[in-house]
Amino acid sequence: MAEPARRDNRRKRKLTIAKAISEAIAQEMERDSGVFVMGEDIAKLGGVFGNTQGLLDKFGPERVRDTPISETGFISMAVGAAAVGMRPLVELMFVDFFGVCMDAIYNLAAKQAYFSGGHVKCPMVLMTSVGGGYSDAGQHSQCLYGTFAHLPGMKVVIPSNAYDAKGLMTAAIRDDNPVIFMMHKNLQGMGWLGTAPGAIVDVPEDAYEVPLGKADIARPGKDITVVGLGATVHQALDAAETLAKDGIEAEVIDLRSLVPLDREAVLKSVRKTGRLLVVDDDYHSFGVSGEIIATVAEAGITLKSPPKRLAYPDIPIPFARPMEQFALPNAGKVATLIRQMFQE
Amino acid sequence: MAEPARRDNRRKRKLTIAKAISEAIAQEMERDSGVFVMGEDIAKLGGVFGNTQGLLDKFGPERVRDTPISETGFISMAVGAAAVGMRPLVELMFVDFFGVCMDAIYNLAAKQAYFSGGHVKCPMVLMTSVGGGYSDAGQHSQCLYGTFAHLPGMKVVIPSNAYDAKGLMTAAIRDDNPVIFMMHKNLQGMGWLGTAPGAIVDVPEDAYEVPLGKADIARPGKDITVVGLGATVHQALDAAETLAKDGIEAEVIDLRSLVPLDREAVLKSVRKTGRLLVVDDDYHSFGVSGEIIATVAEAGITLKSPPKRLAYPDIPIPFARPMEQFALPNAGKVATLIRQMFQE
Amino acid sequence: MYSRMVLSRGYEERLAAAYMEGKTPLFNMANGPLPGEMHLSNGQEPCAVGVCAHLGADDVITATHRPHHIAIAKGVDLQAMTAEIFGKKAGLSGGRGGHMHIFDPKVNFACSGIIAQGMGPAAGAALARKLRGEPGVAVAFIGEGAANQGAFHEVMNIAALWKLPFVCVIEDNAWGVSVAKSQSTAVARNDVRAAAYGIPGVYVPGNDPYAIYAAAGEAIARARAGGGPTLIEIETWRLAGHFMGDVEGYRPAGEKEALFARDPIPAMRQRMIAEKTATAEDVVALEAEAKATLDEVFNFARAAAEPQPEEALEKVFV
Amino acid sequence: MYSRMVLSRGYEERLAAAYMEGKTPLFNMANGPLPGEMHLSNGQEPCAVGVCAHLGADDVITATHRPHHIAIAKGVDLQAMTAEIFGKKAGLSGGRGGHMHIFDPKVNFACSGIIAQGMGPAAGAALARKLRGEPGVAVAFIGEGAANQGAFHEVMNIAALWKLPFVCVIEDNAWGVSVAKSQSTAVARNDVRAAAYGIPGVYVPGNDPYAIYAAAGEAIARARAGGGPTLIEIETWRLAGHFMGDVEGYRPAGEKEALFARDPIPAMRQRMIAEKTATAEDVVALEAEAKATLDEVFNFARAAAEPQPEEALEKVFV
Ligand SMILES: Cc1ncc(C[n+]2csc(CCOP(=O)(O)OP(=O)(O)O)c2C)c(N)n1
Ligand SMILES: Cc1ncc(C[n+]2csc(CCOP(=O)(O)OP(=O)(O)O)c2C)c(N)n1
Ligand SMILES: [Mg+2]
Ligand SMILES: [Mg+2]
Repeated sequence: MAEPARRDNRRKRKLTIAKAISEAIAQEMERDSGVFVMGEDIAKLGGVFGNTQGLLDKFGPERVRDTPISETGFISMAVGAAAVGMRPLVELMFVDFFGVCMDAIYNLAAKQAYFSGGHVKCPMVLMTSVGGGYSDAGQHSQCLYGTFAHLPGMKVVIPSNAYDAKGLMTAAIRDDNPVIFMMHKNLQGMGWLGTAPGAIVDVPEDAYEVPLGKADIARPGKDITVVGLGATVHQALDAAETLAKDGIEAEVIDLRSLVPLDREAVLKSVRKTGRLLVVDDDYHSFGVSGEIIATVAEAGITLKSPPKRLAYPDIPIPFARPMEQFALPNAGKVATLIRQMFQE
Repeated sequence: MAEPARRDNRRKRKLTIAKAISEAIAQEMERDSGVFVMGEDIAKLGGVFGNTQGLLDKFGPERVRDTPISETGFISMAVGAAAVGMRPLVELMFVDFFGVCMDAIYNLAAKQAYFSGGHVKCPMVLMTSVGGGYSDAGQHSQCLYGTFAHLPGMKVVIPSNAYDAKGLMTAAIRDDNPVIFMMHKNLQGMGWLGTAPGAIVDVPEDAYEVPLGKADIARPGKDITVVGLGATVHQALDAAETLAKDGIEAEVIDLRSLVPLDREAVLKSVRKTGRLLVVDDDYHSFGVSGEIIATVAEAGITLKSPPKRLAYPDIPIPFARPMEQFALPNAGKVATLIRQMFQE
Repeated sequence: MYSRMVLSRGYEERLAAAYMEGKTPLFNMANGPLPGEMHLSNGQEPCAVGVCAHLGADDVITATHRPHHIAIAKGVDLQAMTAEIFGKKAGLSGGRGGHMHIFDPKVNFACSGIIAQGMGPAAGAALARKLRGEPGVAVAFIGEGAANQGAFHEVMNIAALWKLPFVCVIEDNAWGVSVAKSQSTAVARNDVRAAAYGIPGVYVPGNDPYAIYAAAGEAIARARAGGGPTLIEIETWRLAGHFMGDVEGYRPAGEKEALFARDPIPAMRQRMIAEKTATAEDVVALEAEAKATLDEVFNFARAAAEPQPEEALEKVFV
Repeated sequence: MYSRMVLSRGYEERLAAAYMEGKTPLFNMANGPLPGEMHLSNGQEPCAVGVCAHLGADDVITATHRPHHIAIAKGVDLQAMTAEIFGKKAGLSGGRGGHMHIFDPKVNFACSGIIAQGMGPAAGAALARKLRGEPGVAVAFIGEGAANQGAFHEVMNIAALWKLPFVCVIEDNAWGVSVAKSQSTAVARNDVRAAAYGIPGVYVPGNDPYAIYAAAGEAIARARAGGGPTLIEIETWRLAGHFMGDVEGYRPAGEKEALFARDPIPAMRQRMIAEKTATAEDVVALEAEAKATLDEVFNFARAAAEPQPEEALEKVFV
């Protein structure tokens, strides 16, 4: 199914990412009886971050299953169910908890197709929440994009707005491969957490797919390429707005997925602008920001100034607000850094 | 303690990495009664990769403890023991098993110091084996360097030879921080696995430290910087040998540790040579190779040709020899790639 | 025990009030002097005091995301802990940890935000004591939901195998966030799981500080004597939501009212007076003392300085 | 059952011989037609045949790093499996998996190299059968060492809670590599751990195919009838080293000789003949048939083509 009409041509109905996701899941559950959902607090509560709201009432407790706090257990069970033809969705409440169940994800789900020579598939979606900024400290605020994207066999998707979220989720559920679907808490649209306004956008009611692996030019520009994902897309857009007043036209690229990674979109943009800044709220080293910069360097594109990154420093995430805010990227820091790049 | 005499000045006594490690541990166990060892098959068997050979006989079953197959259990116990002043070493038999116990490593051990404001330390060494090349397939052959180096709070050490192994291990045990000590199976010196001859070198009998975080210039050269770690150092050295006959003098840098990362050593070398190749048998994307290239790109060094990397492709590790060997880096591929870079 | 229970209850009442500052009319977890998640333990005080009454500073405790009552019962420095929860430089960790990461090495207390994560560190501390030939036991507190996490099983087995001076205390408040125990646990009571490790298992019903004190005393004495671990499950009541902001739509109607009617603090007060282990005046005096302590503690925490932003970069390595 | 046991034993004898090609005089695991680790199951055949005799192709099995006997009992395509172990293109996975990653979806067989990893996939398949209202049970085979891994506990609890058509079979061969059961497990027998999940637990001593058949039959019937999971532990014997190349210095003197004296295959042969369920001629015929099958299988696998190197890049995503 092709990507539907352009954004400006959408039926007007603003949704949060949480609502968009639960709608996508509900539509796929209606369409395919093999789709079912498991996770902690996803049934009666509708998910701590609202991704499964309303599903229990619609589909009942057989297909919408609250689980014990046994992530290895229910995720590896999802792999087994997928192996015999089901299409499970599972929720890992916070990505920070991956450490108790990573084997089921990276060694089991991600390798089932390969180990079986393609004869046993793993059409599973693992939803998880990422990101901080609201003082939830070091075991509840991480992004860990690089951790998942580094390991082969799973697709890694990070939506930045509700339109993409619905279309990417629909594509993810229909994909025959395991997909890690990472939703940023700053964008989710839960009442009890702040939400970047740009994440709440018009969303078509009918099911549609946004293809996995195609980056989005969130804002076109000619002077510098700013690559972001999830929450940092909005920081980049806000900074671009500010900089436009100074005559700097930033092109903002929303990666939308890390696996597959749309390297071409980045290269094409940087070839045009001659400048690159990567904004990432995951840890600085050995992650997304390094990979994007390396991709451009390998391509041998001559840049007008050295590429830069604004990423989360290599420190655990501190609780106290002044420390956490100091460590996080934001629009102001993006703008400042870009101005510096134009002075170099 | 300073690094002792230069290599050529060492007392002549060639050891394998396995022997060098077990000697380092034994010396520290003698020196400090707080040092003890836990892991699967590390006592009676002396470790599947020989790191703890002889320790049970010398120190008895209280301080050299075979554990159940409960990695989360014994690694998190080590953290608790470290918190009250012990200096545990634990062994994760293959790094591929990190998925069953990563929480204890990255969320517990690595963050104990930070969460406690530095008041509770975690002087723990986690030894593990990495790498393939002998057809052990996709759950027993991974390197996962990037996975560990990406997450803050733990040092990550990868020795390429027995001299470094002993000195780095001594430093790791004495360090007040958690250290992940990754030993490559191709270098370990076990009779039942092939070993790169360059890994077996002279090792002083007395205890000494090789500081964590200082890269080594394994071979000086002026024409290109080749960055490797663990097994790929030897591939780079072999390639450099070949290329020297063609008049290309490669400088080979052995990173020795990823955290701390000696970016300065890399930059200094690349400033001199103007060319960069990274050789890594960990997965290609979002890992070590990208980080090194990005570091050089950010520094704005003008290169004579675009930087390159030779890394393990983003695929699970296949069993069959032709497929695995196709995917792995080796000296021949390094030499070919370097020749290409000189033709660009 | 009673005074610690009262102190803990009063402590959380003030914390709850401070937490809501800046969060009304619109509740946004990021706002106010106490941002982030806040898990209260009111109703669960008997578990903490009944166990900790048997422990000294050298004994080790690991607690959970719901740590205040246990920290207070263990004697954690209340000023420094409160400053930590307020994210101040004078906090136990200089504001790096917050309410889920309370570390006070002086009294060997730690907690964490990952379910069942404290099992290993407690057992490891017990192993350390054993290796060094030191006295001292270690107690891991977990919730009933945590007993279904792999770490619980692995550590129980090792602790039993090595006969460590270790006790696992399960606070069964019947809920893991919105999931009832019957929806998460294949057995009605986790004490039966002791059989899987060949160790004693005890179930303490009724959220009763006296019964908890007795059961914990036996287990801790056994651990001290080299008799190995015990698994204790305590019936207790979560009077609050899972965290502040939880609207608790999942609770059956009337459940909370019934629990409040059985609040263990008034119950203990009555019993003490009935059994004449304390007079009404004693109780009033205790309560006044708690209030004075809390005044001091909260004044300190509020007045304390914020950390410098750049301090975020320190203490990653030591 | 006997014929599968004989087939499995003969299969591994040939595998072992092929494995040693190119590995003498110096044993290097990387060499020969069968590189990598090789875990043999000789001695454990009764567990496989006793359980699988109750299963059809729709029933699901997950096995471990020591999978051959179970694969053979489950009816995995022997040619394609052997080609896989030889790393050939005609292998079940085109040579990508090797001996620890045998997948044959036609008979719903899978295995893996991570301890206890198969628990979840088997229970998940059981859940799928239940959700779809299909018949079919799922059996996870694990070693006694694996019963101390967190995944074991988590999956047992969920399977019991949801009353899944699931059976966990523990092959207790007394060793996890070099670590004896008594050094790894706080209880003498893992069947007692069934109490932790409120399900039946059964221990089958003696490595006896008849007793295993009976116990498994009951458990599988219960699972099929909606009665939920069973935990079965079977006493069995690892006649080989942990993997080929293991010198087994950790075994007490005489242990292996004693085990070989109780080899279950001659024992079953004797019993069949004694009980007149087979004649000596039947047995000879069975053995000849096994030999003929194996000739064909190994000839096929050896003659099969190697994969193209670039095929390594395929099937990461499907
Ligand atoms: C490994 C892990 N999974 C999930 C969570 C999210 N979580 C936090 S508290 C909680 C419920 C815990 O229930 P219980 O153990 O009974 O403790 P209680 O909250 O009742 O004190 C959950 C699921 C977590 N912190 N860690
Ligand atoms: C999570 C994990 N830890 C450790 C290992 C290494 N390992 C492979 S087999 C084995 C022993 C397994 O013992 P058991 O479960 O009894 O099975 P057996 O080998 O006796 O068949 C170990 C420790 C592994 N593969 N996975
Ligand atoms: Mg609870
Ligand atoms: Mg075994």
